[in-house]
Amino acid sequence: MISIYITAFIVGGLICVIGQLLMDVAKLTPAHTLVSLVVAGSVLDGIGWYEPFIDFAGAGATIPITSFGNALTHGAMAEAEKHGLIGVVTGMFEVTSSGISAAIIFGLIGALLFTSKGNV
Amino acid sequence: MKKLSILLIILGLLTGCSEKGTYIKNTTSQDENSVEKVIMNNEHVKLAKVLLFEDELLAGIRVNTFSRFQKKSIATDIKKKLEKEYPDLKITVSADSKILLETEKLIRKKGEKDYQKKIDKIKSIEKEQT
Amino acid sequence: MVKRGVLTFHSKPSIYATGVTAGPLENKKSVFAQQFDKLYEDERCDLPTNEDGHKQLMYDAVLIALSKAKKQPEKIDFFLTGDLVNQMTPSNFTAHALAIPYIGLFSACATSVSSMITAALLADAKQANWIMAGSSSQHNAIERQFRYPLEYGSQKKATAQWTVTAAGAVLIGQHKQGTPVITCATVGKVIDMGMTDPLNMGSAMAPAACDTLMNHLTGHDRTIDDYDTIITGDLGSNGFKILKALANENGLPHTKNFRDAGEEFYGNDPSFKAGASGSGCSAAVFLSDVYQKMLTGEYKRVLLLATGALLSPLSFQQGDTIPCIAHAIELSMDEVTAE
Amino acid sequence: MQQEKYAQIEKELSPKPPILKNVIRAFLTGGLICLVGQFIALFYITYFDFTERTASNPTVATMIFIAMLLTGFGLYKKISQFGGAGAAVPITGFGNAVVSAAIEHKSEGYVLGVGGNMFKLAGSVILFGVFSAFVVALIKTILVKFGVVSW
Repeated sequence: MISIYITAFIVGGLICVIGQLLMDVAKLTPAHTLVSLVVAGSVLDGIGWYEPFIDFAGAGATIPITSFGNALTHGAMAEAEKHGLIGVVTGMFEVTSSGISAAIIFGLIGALLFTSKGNV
Repeated sequence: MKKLSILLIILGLLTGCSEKGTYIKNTTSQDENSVEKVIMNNEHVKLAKVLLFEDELLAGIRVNTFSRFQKKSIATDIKKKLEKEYPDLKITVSADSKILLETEKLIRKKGEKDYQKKIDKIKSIEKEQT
Repeated sequence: MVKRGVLTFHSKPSIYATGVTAGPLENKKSVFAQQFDKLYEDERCDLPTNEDGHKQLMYDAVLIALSKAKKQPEKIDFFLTGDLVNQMTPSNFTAHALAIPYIGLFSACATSVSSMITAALLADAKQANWIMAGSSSQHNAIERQFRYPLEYGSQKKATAQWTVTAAGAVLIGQHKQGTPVITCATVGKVIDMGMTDPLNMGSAMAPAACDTLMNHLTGHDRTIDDYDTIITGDLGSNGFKILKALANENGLPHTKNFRDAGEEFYGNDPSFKAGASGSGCSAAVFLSDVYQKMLTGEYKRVLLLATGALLSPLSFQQGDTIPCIAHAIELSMDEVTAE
Repeated sequence: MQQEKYAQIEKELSPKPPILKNVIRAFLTGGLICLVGQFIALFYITYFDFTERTASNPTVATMIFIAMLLTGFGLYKKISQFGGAGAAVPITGFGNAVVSAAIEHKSEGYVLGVGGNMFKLAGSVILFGVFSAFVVALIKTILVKFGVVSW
């Protein structure tokens, strides 16, 4: 039970280290880095590695942005499994991620509540 | 850095106290020995809580840290073996900590009232997983 | 022979007054805060939007310069200014509020000097008696346009610079004894050394600064020892270091009288990384610190060398390099000659 | 002067990013954010009817809520300055990108400003997340059809 916290910390930290290396060594912009990680999460789910990875690391695998690609791919593949090729197309309209909905809702609430400040 | 090391020490201490083994509560006339045998034979399992009630067998298991990668197949494997041992029982095995937690709660519960309802609920939660 | 880009103002137009305004962060962190004329408590000058605050900053700087010279806006013939916001709306709205004949100028952060050069030309050609020049920038408005939303977390590199909230206005008129006068100037060429990192503008601008400096020295037959200081606009600590290296490479004997307004602006506070930038940075420092030092006699002759990175978020995203420009203007303190 | 020669001079003089320091900070920040996420997941598992897997949805939503508060109070940019990718890669960084853009463009109104610009930073993540999900699912379906792999 406790070990899940250690694996979450270490795995989550390591995914961020990959992101930092993409920015500092590969000289990618933050946007390119995040997109690369999302695509990586999607591909990893396609070959069936991401789910066991979540079982191992818990939030260490679901909190980094890679899980976003995983969630979307997982939804699309579940539909494809049920309905075949046409399921890939129809499934695309059903997949979503709680991250997007939450970001939209809280983005609007944030805009209502706050004003940006130009401090250091 | 200092905060982190304190955190790691606390986590390390907590890890040392976590429980191990197989706990079985049997409210039926079934023989529970082979349950323990099946579960303990699996080297990946660290902790298991099992409840036998009427025609239900509910098992929540926890696997070793690095076995978590295969925890779903470990649970399926144990389920298959138990099904062979107890062909007339409805068997639910899960490596999800929620199932372990709920099974444990049921085991601790005094009366056998609502058992069936609770077991059905746990089974439905378990099914929700994709 | 006319040398390209090299200007001499034979009538020596004078600087009559300056006005400098700055925001609350500059009040707290800038080493020049005491020398500014007006400091705001609120980063938007108590107005609803950043752009409104930007306009107010410029407007107040102009009014301060006018009041110091005891002039009304109706007496001013031309208003020459610019900023970094799209289509320079803060400058346009200021010009509307002042109702002075207006030409908007864009040389990015070099607008402070390019507007003074244009003003000096108008005065020298006897086409105007009073010209108001200057430039401004407001941190929030510029950051959101060129980079990210203010609250977005992006790790700033050591070469990144901080756009200042400041405006500088300068009143230029016909020659008057005992004032700082504009003697000559050099208009720079656009230099592009293939730099592409918008978070490292100092190293993109340094070659432009060096090019204009060399053209100025040869074009006007000057040496760097003719100046009490040669002050660049907003190269930042990194760009300034590169400029000094380039100056050595070009055979200049030393760089001990070089200054950089951007590097000095926040007193090398590490949270501002390489220092300050923005068209308000050079204007604020040139028209407060340098101008006041000329009045007190500490500086007799200075060279203001403002640099600008002529990029837009669009050009950067389309993969273009960062073209840069630098303009130089020479000011000298006119001694009162007893006749 | 030649561009190549200048590029060399520039590279020599400009400060290099402190990669080791940045990596350590990214590890600590990212790890800590995930640890907080794990605690929130534990909360949902213990007190609500969520399993380890289904708890990830409310956990992600809660993390974005926290990111909204930190963004609004001006703290997230400080965390990012320290943690770099450690603050950008977790879902809270995604939340920060959306919320900061929404706050920033409030001045243009809720429809044109907030609505039109909310995803100007995070939109590419959604685009490529959805598109790669489509491509991966398509490839996998075709491979299954031809019997190369199974679900």
